[in-house]
Amino acid sequence: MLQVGLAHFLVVSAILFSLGIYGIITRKNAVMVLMGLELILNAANINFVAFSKYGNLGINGQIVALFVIILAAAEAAIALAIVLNVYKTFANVNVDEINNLKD
Amino acid sequence: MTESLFTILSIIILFLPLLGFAVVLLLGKRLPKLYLFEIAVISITFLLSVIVMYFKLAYSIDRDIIASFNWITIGAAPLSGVLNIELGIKIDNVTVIMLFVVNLISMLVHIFSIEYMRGDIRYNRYFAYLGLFTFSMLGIVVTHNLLMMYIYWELVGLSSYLLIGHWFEKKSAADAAKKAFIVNRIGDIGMFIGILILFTQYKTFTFDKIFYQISQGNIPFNSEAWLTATGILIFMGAVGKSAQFPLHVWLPDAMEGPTPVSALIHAATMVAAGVFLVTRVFVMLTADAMLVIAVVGAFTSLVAATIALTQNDIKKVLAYSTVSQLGYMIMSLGVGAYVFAFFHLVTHAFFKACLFLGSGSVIHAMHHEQDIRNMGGLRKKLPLTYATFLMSTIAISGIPLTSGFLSKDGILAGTLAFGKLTGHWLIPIIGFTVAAMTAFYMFRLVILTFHGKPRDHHKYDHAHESSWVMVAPLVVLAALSIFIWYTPNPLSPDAGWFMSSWVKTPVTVVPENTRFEFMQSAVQGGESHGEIVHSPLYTETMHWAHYPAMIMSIVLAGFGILLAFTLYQWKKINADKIADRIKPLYNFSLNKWYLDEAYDATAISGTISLAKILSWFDNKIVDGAVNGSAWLGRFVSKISGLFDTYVIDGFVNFTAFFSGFIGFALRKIHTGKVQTYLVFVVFAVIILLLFFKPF
Amino acid sequence: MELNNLYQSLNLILPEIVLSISLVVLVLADLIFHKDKRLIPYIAGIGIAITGAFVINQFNVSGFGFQSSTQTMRNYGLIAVDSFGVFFKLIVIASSILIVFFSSSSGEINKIKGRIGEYYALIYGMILGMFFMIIATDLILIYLSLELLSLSSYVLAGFTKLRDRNSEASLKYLLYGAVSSGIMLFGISIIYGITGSTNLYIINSLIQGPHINLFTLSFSVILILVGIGYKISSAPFHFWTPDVYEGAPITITAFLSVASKAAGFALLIRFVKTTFVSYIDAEGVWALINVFDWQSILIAISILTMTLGNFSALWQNNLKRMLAYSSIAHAGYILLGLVVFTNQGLLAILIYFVFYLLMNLGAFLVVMLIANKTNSEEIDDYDGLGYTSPLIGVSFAIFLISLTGLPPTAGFIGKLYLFIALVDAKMIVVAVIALLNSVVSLYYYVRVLKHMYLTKATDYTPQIIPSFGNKILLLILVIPILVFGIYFEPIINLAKNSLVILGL
Amino acid sequence: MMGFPILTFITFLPVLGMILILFLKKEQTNTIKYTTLIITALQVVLAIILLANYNYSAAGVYEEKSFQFIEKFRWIEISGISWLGTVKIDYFLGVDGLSMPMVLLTALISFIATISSWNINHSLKGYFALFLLLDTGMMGVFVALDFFLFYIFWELMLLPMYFLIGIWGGPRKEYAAIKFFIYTLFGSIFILLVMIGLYFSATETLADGTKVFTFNILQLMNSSNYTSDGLLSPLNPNNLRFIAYLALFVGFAIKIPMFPFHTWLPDAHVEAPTPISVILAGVLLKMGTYGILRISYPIFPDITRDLMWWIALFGMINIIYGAFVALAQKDFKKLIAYSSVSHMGYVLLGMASLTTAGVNGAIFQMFNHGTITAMLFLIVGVVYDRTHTRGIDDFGGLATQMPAYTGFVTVAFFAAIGLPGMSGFISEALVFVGAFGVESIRILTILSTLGILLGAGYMLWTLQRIFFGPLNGKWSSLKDLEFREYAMLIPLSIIIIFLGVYPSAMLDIMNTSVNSLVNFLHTNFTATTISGF
Repeated sequence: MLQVGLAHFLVVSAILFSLGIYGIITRKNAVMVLMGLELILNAANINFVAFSKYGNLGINGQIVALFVIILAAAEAAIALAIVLNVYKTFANVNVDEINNLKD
Repeated sequence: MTESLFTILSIIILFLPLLGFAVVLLLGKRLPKLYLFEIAVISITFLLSVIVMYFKLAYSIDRDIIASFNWITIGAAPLSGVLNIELGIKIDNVTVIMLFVVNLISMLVHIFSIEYMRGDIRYNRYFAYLGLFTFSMLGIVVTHNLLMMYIYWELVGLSSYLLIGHWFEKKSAADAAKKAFIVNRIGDIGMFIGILILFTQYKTFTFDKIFYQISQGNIPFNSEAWLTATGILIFMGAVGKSAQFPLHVWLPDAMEGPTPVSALIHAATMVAAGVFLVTRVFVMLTADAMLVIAVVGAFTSLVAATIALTQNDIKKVLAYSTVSQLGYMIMSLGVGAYVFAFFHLVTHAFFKACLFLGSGSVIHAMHHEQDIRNMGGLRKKLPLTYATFLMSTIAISGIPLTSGFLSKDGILAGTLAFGKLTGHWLIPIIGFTVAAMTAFYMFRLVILTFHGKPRDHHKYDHAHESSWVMVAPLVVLAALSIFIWYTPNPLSPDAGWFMSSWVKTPVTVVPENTRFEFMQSAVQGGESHGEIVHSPLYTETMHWAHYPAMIMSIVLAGFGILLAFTLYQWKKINADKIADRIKPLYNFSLNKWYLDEAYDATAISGTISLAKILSWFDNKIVDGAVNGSAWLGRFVSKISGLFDTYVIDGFVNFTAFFSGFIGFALRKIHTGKVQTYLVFVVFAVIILLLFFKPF
Repeated sequence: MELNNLYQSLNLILPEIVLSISLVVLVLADLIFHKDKRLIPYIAGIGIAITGAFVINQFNVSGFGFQSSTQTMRNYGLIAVDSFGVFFKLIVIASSILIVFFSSSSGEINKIKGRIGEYYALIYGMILGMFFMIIATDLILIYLSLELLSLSSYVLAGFTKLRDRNSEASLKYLLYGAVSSGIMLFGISIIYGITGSTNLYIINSLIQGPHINLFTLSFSVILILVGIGYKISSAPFHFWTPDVYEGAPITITAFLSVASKAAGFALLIRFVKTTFVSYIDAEGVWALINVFDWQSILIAISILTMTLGNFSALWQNNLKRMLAYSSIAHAGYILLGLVVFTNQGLLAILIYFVFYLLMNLGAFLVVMLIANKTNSEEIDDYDGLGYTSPLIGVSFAIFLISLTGLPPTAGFIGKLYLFIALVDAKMIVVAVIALLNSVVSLYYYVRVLKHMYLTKATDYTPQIIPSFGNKILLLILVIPILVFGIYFEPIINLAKNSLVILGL
Repeated sequence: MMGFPILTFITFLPVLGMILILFLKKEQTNTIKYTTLIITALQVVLAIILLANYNYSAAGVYEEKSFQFIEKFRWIEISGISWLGTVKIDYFLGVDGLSMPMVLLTALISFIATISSWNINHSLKGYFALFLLLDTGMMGVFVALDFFLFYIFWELMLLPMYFLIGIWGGPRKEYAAIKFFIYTLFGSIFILLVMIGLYFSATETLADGTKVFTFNILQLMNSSNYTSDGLLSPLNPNNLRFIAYLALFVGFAIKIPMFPFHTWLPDAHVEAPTPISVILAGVLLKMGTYGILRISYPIFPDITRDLMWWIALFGMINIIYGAFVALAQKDFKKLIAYSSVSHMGYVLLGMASLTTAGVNGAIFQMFNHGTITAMLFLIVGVVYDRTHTRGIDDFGGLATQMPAYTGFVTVAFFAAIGLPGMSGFISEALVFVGAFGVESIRILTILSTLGILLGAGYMLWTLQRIFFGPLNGKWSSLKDLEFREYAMLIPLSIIIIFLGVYPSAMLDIMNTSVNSLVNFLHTNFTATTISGF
């Protein structure tokens, strides 16, 4: 029987982080990029909770995770508002097509 | 006459012409008659110099008058000590004689010019420049130190520049002026370095102090070779001013100036300055240096004489004759015949001035015709000019009863003795050859100009004798070509006052082992005014040389004259045919040994090319590194032979270009796509991790 | 005990509390005066001014706040109030007040008068974020304050919605910022795992122990550096800067370039100083704990930042974009003060920030005034402006010369102190590189002068006559630059008294 | 007299004028011009007062008490930072024999340049305001004795110069101006670095006995003031004095300008308006050599002694290279610009000798080059104003048309050639005398004499091409000099000739100081003086 330990959580978190980065870099749609961002934040959350649990560090880590979740929500709200604004302006939300500002 | 009076008078003599210059230059435009002021000034100067000479020679013949003051004082530093730069004057016999000669000729030239230059657009300015020139020349004569000598040396250069270029509208005149100045500067650099050596060693420019130190065995950098070098370097100044080979090329060109100017500066004064300089430093010349000087002088006299043989411009013949005679003087100094050199300087000044002024008279009469092939028969039209001209020609050819005979004979005897004593026989051989050639080309000139039939009738018909203002100077100068002024014995100058009491060979101060053996001497009299006591050997040899030299010079001169008459007067032999027969030699002579062409092809064009190359280098390379791309383009075009444009600015510009290029390249990574930026972030993290691993 | 602690801690965050109250007042006022919003800027300004008064009042206060009683180890807190923090807060306050003034005369902002209340509320949000960033000593508080600052600025970057580029700037800022802070959070989570704490002081004492996995630590520190680097826009995390600066309203650009950057630097300095320095010797040299090669990494980043900034600025034709690159380059210079790890370097940073505030805001003010009239920030539109608008031209010239760092302007003194710090630390090569960089920077600054003065004015050259208030504003910025360029004693004395970073 | 802060006045008078001008209206062109003229004239008067009260036997150089007209008070003082000690910057002005000639020169040239500025025809207000600011910068450099103050003044003149060339210059003015600006800034960053390095290497003992780091140039010259571990302290075995010297030298060399850093000069000269060329050649170039004499030499005598051959080498290259390049120029102004390169080479050569004669000659040459080249540029300006061309080959025969002008040209040209009777000769001769006396650089000196020849070559060639020969028909209606031009050229000619005849008038001013400097260079910072610490 596989014993689930700290290492497993960390692996999952690392995979999530990498997927997040991958998503951010490859997705064209701004919303999908934001999804990638959520993956990164959640990877961090998993770390916090896992360390907190397995490192006998009290509940600090878990509280941090809560903070992050709330913050992610706030960020998502603002982000979607901005994306909406962009959609109004450019009629699309493809991040690689919004490149008027450059050298 | 007290010393201070001498001093004051000399200073007045020196500065009067400068006053004339300043006044005439500044006010000349307003007052057209102002040139008379200059003439008055120069006449007074002349009178004063006669007084000074008289009192000096009559009453204090053995005593030199020296007056000096500190001009610049700097120093008290470890390496240099206190440096006092003195200015001062030294009045000795040589000086007073020179004062007389310079002022006399200057005055005569002034007078001559009144008529000759009449109608010139810059009439007053011409006289102003003459004043400046006289001032400069007098400065050289009276100075007691090398620095002041150099200062006036350069001022002579300046005034000759102004005088030669008087008719600057003519390109040839402007060219000649520039050439004179620059060629002189080449010699001056040598002289300047020589002065630097002396100053570095002795911390003074004053002749007597330097000579005293040398006589005490203190020689530059403790090396006899340096002493020799110093002598030769200072002599280089004379090479330039006295138009010695290879720097003689300026003098013939300088004939572009007004003819009286030629008489003044190219016969009597400026060119004599070089000889005068060598007489001043004579005592510090080593045997090697003297040999060099003798050889240069001899060679110059030969070169110039050969060129003079074929020239057709009346002034060019005289110019080369001057060069040749200067070579004589230099040679004479080189062989140790100091007194004869100076003697020749004086006699030559008079008869050559007479010749130049005479030629001026001819040119004036012929309405600025200078080619002797277009003259002829002028004897009848210009009797006085002819007479004086002939007198001077006889003198320069070295016919007895003339001053020229006395001085020239002495020089030849000196060379002969030198040849016997040292084995350098070539020098006397050249000396005698040149004597013959001189007689030949001078009579060729006289015959072609004054004898025979007129070849240009139109001009001949309009020719007439010049007014007395022009003729009087000729007469005075011609008269001075007669022996009687110098010695009662027409065959030997030794008995004359000039040789026996006025001018004496000074004691050499160089270390014993660097002198010629025959110059071994003991000091008699004062330090600076001792009298050389030649070794018995030298005295004997001089004695031995006297009559052979005299006879030979008379014979050779006679031969030259005869040849001239045969060829040009009686036309027994067709001169043109001979010329054709020896065409290459003839052309070589006619074209002045192709020296000008050689200089043009080497030194001048070399300098200009180097200048152009460096300029290109400056633009393209030094500055070009900033304008790099452009530089590359031009570099390629340069290779393909289109390098008419520009290199140093290149480096600077290349840098600028390079900076700009970086900026430009950086724009490429700034795509405006936010994902690209984030990729960079990820890469940055990875790179940082790789490079900044923990310790 | 707990309550007492809390009370004391609240005392320490009085400015922040005042600011929050002002925020509430502002929002209420916005709701009350929803017809006529003329009063809003005044309220905003007064709020900031009062906060400023409280900040000044804090000058001699120092202490830790919000200690946790459960901690077994030495008892530091979430925040540390010290003179260093106060100094940076003053920088923020000063720039905020100026931004309020800027905003009231900015053409862009005046077009969105209806939403002016939100605008100032968001600025308050930024200020609050910055304040906490400056005093935070706990990674979580750092993250939270960073997010607070960021979220407000994302919105502000695209707030005016007048042009396409506003939205674009907003979006780019959002994505870049969010990702950076996400990465930073991941780094924080790892550090938490290694040390078991998020408190900087505790981390500091832990990493001096032997059982630290250095690779993991470096990894996490680099991830955190991404977040901070983004905030101070140092290379290679600067890419957002030019785009956002160009796209955002000028007032916000100016605010970001000074206040936000100052807060970022305060954060970076405090983070490095409290976490990685074991002690400070009598000479003022900081002894780094041997776990992470901060010096090399910062030198590399600093040189890279200034070089990239300067060279990229060379060919920019948009003034805001050029100033963006210029501010990147200045971040590079300021980092130099940190890399020497001495109090002397810290002093240089503080001094530099004062002068940077004056000259950079000044430059943006001029750009704004010109843009108000011409609606353009293109360099070609500046041709001949020096002749038609002398005051603007001369002031701009002085700002730019000061940015270059030529005497007798304050910018020179700022640079001088940086180089003094470098030479004192015997980092000559770095100093030479920095100086060469400032030669490069001369080119693009002078390029503006070239357009303003070396091109003749034509009939189409606009004439810009600033309003009386703007003239005063310009003079407020110009005169200190010249005065401090010659007599800089007061600033040095101020900075000298602000060197205390609590800890150890 | 001593109570009156005359140096402050002479330095900041132009700033006062600038402020006055800024309050004038743009249209009051004559008032602006006359204000400037009066200000610069007052400066000349002050300079003459200075000269009248000047003590010829006070040395200065490294000894504070023998400096004259000292004004010294604390400018910046920050105390109590433990790891820094006291930060102390003095406002410290004073003159000695090294700076006095330069002060005179600056006052004179500024005055002449003001007259020459009379026909500037647009944006007068800006022009004269910047002009006066530039004046202050130049004057300040020559009177400052605190390195920091020196540097401030040094940089102060960059910006006005940029604008003066860039706005009122010729066709390629923008290129020339930015090139000048960047080039000189590039040089001055090295000066800045060395300044900071020195600051940390030497201390000054205050009246109360405490030791503080110092920017005081005189204190930096005292080898016993150096700390044992200072970066640039001779006591530190790993010191960087050599590199610092090179850096400082490059900084100053760019201003001189020394090959290969000279290429900004032809561009700047050619594009600048005449008065600015005059200032540039007359005063600015001297700041480089003055800086070397005032700062590099006495603070680093050890390195100076080691490097004298190299300095002489570059002097020689400057002389010969500049002359050759001048020879190839077709633009009158560019030719004069390169002749400046050549003439500044003499200054370098003289300085390199480290002898009294050489250094006296160098400073005297600085002064003379200032007057002579100013005159040359004025001359170019005269003909350019009339014809709007500077191509040497475009002219010909102007002597007939403009005799008075040609007279002044002849004076200036021959002065530049180094004709005796004019000031240039004395200084060049002293330089050669000094340099030749030093065995190690004798060969270089001999090579340098080639410059005398080449100088005559390009000058006379130019004289001939422009003024002699037949008159080019195009120019048959040119007017000769007018009153204003006489007013500029006559004083300069008089000074040139006066100093050529009576050089002691100037040499006596500098002699005592130069002696002191040369002594100092040979005896200080040697192994013995340092180990005595």
